Amino acid sequence: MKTPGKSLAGKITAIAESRKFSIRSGSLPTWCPGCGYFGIHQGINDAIQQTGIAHHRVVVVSGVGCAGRYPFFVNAYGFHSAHGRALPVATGVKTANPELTVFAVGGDGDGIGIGGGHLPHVARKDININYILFDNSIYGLTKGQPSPSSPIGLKTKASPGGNDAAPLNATLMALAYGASFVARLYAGDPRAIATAVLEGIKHPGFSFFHVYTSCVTFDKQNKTWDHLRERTHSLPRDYDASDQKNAMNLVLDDDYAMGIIYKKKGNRPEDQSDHPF
Amino acid sequence: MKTPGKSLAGKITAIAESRKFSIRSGSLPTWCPGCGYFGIHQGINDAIQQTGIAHHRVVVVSGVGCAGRYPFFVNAYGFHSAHGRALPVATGVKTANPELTVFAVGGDGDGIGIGGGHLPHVARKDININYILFDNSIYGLTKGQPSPSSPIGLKTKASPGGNDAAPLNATLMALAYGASFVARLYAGDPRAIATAVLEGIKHPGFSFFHVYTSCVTFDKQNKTWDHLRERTHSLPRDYDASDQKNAMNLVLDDDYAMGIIYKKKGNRPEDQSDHPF
Amino acid sequence: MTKVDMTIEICGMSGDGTIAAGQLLNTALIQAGLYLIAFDSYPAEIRGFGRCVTHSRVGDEEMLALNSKAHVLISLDDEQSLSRLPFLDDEAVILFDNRPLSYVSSEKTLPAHIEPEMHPYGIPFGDLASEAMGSRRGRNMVALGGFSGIFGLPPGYFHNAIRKKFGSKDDKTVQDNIRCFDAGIQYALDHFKGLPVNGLAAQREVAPNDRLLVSGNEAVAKGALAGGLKFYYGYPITPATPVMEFLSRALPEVGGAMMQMEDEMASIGGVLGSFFAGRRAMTATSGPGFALMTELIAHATITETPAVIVNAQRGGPGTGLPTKTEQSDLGAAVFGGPGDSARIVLAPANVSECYYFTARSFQIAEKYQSPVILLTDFFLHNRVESIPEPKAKAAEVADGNLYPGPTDKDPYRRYKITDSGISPRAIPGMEGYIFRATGLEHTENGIPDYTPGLHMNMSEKRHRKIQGALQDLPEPVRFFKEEKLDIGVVAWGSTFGSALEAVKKARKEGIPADVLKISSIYPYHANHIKEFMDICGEVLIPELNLEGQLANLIGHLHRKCVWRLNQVTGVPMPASDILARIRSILGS
Amino acid sequence: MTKVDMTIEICGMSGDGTIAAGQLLNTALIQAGLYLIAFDSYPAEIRGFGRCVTHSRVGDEEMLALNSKAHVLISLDDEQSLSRLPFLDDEAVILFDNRPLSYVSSEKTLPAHIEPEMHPYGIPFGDLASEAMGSRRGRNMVALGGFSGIFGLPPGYFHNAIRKKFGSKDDKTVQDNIRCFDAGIQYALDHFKGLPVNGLAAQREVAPNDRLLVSGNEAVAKGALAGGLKFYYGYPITPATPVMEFLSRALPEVGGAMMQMEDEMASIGGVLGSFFAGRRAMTATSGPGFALMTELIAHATITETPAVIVNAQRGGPGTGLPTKTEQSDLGAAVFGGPGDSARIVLAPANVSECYYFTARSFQIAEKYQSPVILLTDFFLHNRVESIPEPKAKAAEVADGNLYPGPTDKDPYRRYKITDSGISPRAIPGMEGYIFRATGLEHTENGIPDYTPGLHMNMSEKRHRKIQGALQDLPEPVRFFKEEKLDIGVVAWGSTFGSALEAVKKARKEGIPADVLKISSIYPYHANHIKEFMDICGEVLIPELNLEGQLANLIGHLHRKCVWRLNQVTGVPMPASDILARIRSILGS
Ligand SMILES: Cc1ncc(C[n+]2csc(CCOP(=O)(O)OP(=O)(O)O)c2C)c(N)n1
Ligand SMILES: Cc1ncc(C[n+]2csc(CCOP(=O)(O)OP(=O)(O)O)c2C)c(N)n1
Ligand code: SF4
Ligand code: SF4
Ligand SMILES: [Mg+2]
Ligand SMILES: [Mg+2]
Repeated sequence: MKTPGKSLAGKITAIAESRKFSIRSGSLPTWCPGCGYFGIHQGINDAIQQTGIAHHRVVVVSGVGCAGRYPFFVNAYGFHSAHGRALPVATGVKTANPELTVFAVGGDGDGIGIGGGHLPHVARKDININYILFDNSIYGLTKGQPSPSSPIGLKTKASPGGNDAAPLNATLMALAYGASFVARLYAGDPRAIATAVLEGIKHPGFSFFHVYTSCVTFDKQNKTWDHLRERTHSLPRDYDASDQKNAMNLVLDDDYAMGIIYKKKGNRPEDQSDHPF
Repeated sequence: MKTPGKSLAGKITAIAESRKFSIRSGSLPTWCPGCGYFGIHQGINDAIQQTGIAHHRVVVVSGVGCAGRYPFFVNAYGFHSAHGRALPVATGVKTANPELTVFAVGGDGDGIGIGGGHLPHVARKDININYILFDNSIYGLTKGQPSPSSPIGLKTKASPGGNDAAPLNATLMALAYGASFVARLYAGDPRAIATAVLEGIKHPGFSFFHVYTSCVTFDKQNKTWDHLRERTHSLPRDYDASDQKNAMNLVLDDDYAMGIIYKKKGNRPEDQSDHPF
Repeated sequence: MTKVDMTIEICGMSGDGTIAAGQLLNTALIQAGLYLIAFDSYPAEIRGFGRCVTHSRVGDEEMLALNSKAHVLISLDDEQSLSRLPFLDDEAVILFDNRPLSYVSSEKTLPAHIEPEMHPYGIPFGDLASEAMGSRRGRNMVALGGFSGIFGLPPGYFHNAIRKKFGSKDDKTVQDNIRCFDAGIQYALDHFKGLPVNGLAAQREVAPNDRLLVSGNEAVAKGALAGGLKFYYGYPITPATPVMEFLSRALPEVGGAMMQMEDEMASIGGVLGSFFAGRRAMTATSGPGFALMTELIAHATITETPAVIVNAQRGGPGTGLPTKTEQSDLGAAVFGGPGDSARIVLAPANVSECYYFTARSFQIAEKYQSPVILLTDFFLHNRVESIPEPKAKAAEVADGNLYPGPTDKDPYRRYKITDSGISPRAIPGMEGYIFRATGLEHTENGIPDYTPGLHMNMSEKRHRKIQGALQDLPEPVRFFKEEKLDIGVVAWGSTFGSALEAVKKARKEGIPADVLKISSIYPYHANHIKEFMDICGEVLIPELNLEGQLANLIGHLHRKCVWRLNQVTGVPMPASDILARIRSILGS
Repeated sequence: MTKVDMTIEICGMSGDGTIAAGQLLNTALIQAGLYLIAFDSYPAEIRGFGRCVTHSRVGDEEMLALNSKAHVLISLDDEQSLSRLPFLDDEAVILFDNRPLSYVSSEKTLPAHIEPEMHPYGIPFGDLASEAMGSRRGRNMVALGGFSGIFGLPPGYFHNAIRKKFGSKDDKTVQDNIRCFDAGIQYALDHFKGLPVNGLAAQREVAPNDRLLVSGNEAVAKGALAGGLKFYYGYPITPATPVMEFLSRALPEVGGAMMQMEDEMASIGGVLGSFFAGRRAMTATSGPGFALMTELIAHATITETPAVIVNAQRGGPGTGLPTKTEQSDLGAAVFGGPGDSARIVLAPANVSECYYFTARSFQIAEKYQSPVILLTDFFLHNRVESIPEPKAKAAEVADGNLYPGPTDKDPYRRYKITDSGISPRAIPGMEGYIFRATGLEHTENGIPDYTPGLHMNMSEKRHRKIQGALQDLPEPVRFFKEEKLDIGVVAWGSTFGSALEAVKKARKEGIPADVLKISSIYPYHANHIKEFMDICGEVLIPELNLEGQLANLIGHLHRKCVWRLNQVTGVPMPASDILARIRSILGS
């Protein structure tokens, strides 16, 4: 069976070879074939391409994990920080030079496990960075332990009797922290990722992207391509993304509605002006 | 003017002197006269008294801050840990010996600032500890800097132009983390604190108590006794505390409704049995 | 009978079954009564495309270190194996597939590069496997068969090994593998002359074998269990993760639990909470995680809370080289904590010590009410040794507490200043001994107090206590008897084996040399070490770190400058490099 | 004219205006052309019930340390002041309230305890204040007036000081305070004979005074601003908080910002991000916060990202003694990081150095692409000294970067291995130099790579770079000229002043002694230090930590054991203790 990840990987290699995307760095991704990260990669790259920002004005800060390797694969300045520390470093980069377009990226372990103490504060300070959480609900790089978003019952080498802690919902958390822009996305839909990221880059405050993705190597039970493909769907047509309460209720009711879940109206108008992305 | 804190302090001293409360330790609280912590102190002590648990089976783990000093003032085993680390230490105590009744206490800086990375995980693992957050929206012990729950505009020596980050809402956060018992309380109402803590002690999972309190020394603007007294009020009569969504909506609408906001029904029935508190 | 000391490498691409073949080989070899040390290397990337090499050194006495030259290379992938050629003995035996798939270009095959003095044995691994089990996947087994035939190892050893490994799967797997193996052995016997080749001397009387194959990971985990571990709090990190994974299965069986935490601060927090509540607990990590524990470890020194922390060192600094070995966290372990925060630091030097030191550390942590840090490393954790089944004695792991007695009750002083520095420790649940542990300086009763004299007295008490622990910590060990040495090598951790091997060789060359193995890094046996150094003309301290962290710590004990040999290559230190350094220091 | 060296203490309960009176006294004294060092102590608890003592030492040459005996005690609260009696000079002058409120029992008044050789001056502080301003609150001013009258200091100095301090409040406050002060002076002149008392010799010609009163906190903050600081990321912690608070006001004025973070990991993360993006940034903390920065500081050594980190040491370990001084984080600063993570560590020894070292550290951090740790301490931060207005020169704080040139572009190698170890640093926004900083070992291009030789080369490059920084770091300084010394005292940080003072006294006693001040803790000037030690019969290293952390680091440079003097009392080391130790070592 061809997983979306496999076909994406193929597509990306083709694109790279055609050299259309100067946004790709010289290093080929070291991710496993079929990994959902290829789709996220393409989505982000597309968005950056579309903004037309010069690549040397883009900085990608990452934590540690398979997701943390992303900066090596994109043609931008990168800071591969320590496990869980992408957000504070990105905060430093952005405050020091607001002219730069700053991304933070990392896995679920990185972002809501070890680094989970930082997200509330970037959100409440509304720092203008774009944080993309690659959520495969597993610790990929360390070979498959449960992560804070793993479901109850997940069996791994570190949870032989099944994971016994309830999963955290990063989208709900970001909303509870008061993040001013929250999107939930699916790695199998790079186009939607690109659209949302483009919107987020333009958003003059903190933008949070919770991307559901698949670790094909260590997760055969939960966030498999099959499950994700089956379950994810778009937000309701008439969905109003400007209301925080509405957004939280949606998220409590539906784990798989994808799209821009919340966008605060008119926040920080002083930033709306001619500020670079 | 006699603040509730001042009169509470007086009451407590009187009680201590009458030696009715063996739950008080030999050390008199080092808190400032009028500090809201006296009320919380009385509330917790009352609750422990009422359970009738032997004091040597109670462990109070704290972080660092004025609130962190609480273990010295209560007649129970105590662990005054490092700033922000009360919850992991309490987790170790409780898993190692489930026979013990375990409290974790700390301030807002301690609990949702530096230690904010731990709360989600104690909540999702539903560790049977009682965590009391003394939220005065200020860093008391370090003499008055803004905390993560300080309002925008708060002027302090560290925010001379006014605090510019939005406050976090610890009650909302605990709910978003899936905590199975969440109460919001007011330091000026020790009786309500005692009632809720008693309930929480009996609750066979994680119990979170968000206590609004006043730092009379460093906060003259925000959580003053006057403000708190004016604004706090009970939950609506017909309030249903068993519904998470309902609870979040209430919290989004009303910052000052006090009481048991959420109590998950029937969680971990195996613990309901003859487990000690 | 010639002495056996043979190093066998199997090299292939991921997917070739290289690691599995190595495991079977090791299991078979110890059945032949041989001692063994083995260490695999494989790609660092998850997707795992890359070279896998197993390295097994066997002999008829305890094997101390890996060998920098292999005597036998079994190639499962010629392109990958080419890179191993520089690391082969001049007369190495090479097993390779002489009918590889057609797409391998001829200049990339191994035979095109083999030196004339070497002994190539071509066997059609793939074709024989296809015949035997209908798939080329059994190539690794055919290769093992070839090896067995060439060196005259009884096939039964391998058959047993295969059954042991695959026994849990269906019988067909076992039979397929045995058939492939047998095809390999048959081919060798049919096609090659002068078998068995010398070197393994495997025909000799097999000694009753009471030894097991144990990895450092297993030894740490089992040692902890033997030491009464009940709770493990951890966070995944290479190379410590397998300890946590092992214990997640084993602890529930003893009524304990493994709890995965949100980060390493939480891990050490859980350990402190558990010990505070009177239950033995542990965590294992490596450099980055250890760094995050800095605050709470220092905090534990002032609250006098026991803790056991394994720091499985890997290449540093920062995220460093997660899959490479190094000994560069000694400074952080000993001096890392702010304040006068002395703690106990031990360094096992081999798999047995991984077991025994871990087991013992719980008692020591309790008795001295101190964090105990076990400085292991990637090489120790991932290597396999043939060792007698380790079993800690009850006395070695007995309750290490000095509990308060009834006379202590009124008033009970948790932090009583004693001559030994050890105060009577109570735990929650004990009636009449309520106290508070605090990271603030405190009175004997545990109440915060900053009086000048008090802090001085308490600091000295804690210092006395840690220094006093020396009496219970493993002493330095030397190996020979001379009263004067031209050179003494002082070594610690996984580099010790190489040092001892180098010294043995130097002695054969007539150089009066000895090794001093340091197991207690802090506190350390200054007198012992000095006595040893005093009889040495020169002192050499080889370490897998750049600046010489042990040398910095104890070098001052020598009357002149100590020599250092520092490598940070990510690989274990070759005994040959130490030998070369010994020779050059002595100008011979 | 006699030399001036007088120590004045004011002692009271919180609420008595003790600290304010001390500040006015200091401001007045430096107008008299005197040099000054001052340090207050007050209760650790927030609610602040307790004893406040100000300590001001003045003289006509640079004052190096506090004095363990005071010559003048101004008592605002007799009960509190009783505890100061043991610390008074035998012939001390004591000012006290001779008409205290009736509820003070007579055996608790000061006069009941004054030794016969002392000189008591009773003044009705409270009553005079009531008369002058209608409230006893002005008692502290009356006391200052008394002091001024007794020692013949011109009242104008105090009037100026009062105006300076209260000028921003309404004029009434100023007038009230001046009236109280004047009442005190008048009372003294009316009631006491033989004024002015000798000791302050304040009648002498006043030198044009270019000196300011500056605290260590201010000096660090202003030094940072002079060094081009733009962003401060911090988390409150004693004693570093005032730096953050000062900068929260000052940075917006230079287009920068102070950002309070959620913890110290975030603080150092912000600093690294900012420097990575090309802007100067800093954080300040003490032991517990520094411990939390361990991982990212080590990470910065391998990504070669500049950073400036102030570790304002306080009593440790753990939460320790937050309001007491200590020098026990040297080990953590130098060795704290896992892996070979050498970084630059500097220790200012007085308020001026707090300014200049901080200012300079930004350039050094950039040039050597390394974290620079400034080891200050509670005493340094909170003391006040009279110093010439500090002004860093442009050259001292100029851009320290080696930027890549156009020829570096293709391919640009961020981590190029050079002789100096310094590679050309690009920053985001520069076109054509895209690279990634990573905590993994990496190639010259910044791509992760674990090849053995590469890690060795990169480790050596980083090592060379840090060692090479010595050329730009402050050298050890000695003070006298002898070519042979009976004893050399090697000192660092805030203990240096006491050491120099002790040595000066020893020399007066005829002991050939000198001090070596060590400012660069790591890397350190081994040759300089050794040269100095070589001419010393004995070497003494006094430190405010238990084990002798500097002695552990550099003690091996001496041909024999160095002597240590270790105190962890939370208070600055008295020069008299060092002097006593010098005498005892030399057996005199
Ligand atoms: C302080 C620290 N602890 C642990 C590790 C080991 N580690 C590396 S990545 C990782 C987790 C990876 O999971 P996730 O963040 O979900 O990323 P993924 O690999 O799934 O993309 C861990 C535990 C580390 N590098 N540093
Ligand atoms: C790692 C670390 N950082 C900083 C501090 C200093 N510190 C002590 S208490 C405190 C904050 C106190 O505020 P909060 O937690 O709200 O408690 P409160 O004093 O208001 O009760 C801080 C920053 C510390 N002790 N340890
Ligand atoms: S291990 Fe999982 S997350 Fe990591 S690269 Fe492979 S598939 Fe992706
Ligand atoms: S400083 Fe504030 S929080 Fe602390 S004891 Fe005083 S009033 Fe209470
Ligand atoms: Mg993940
Ligand atoms: Mg607070």
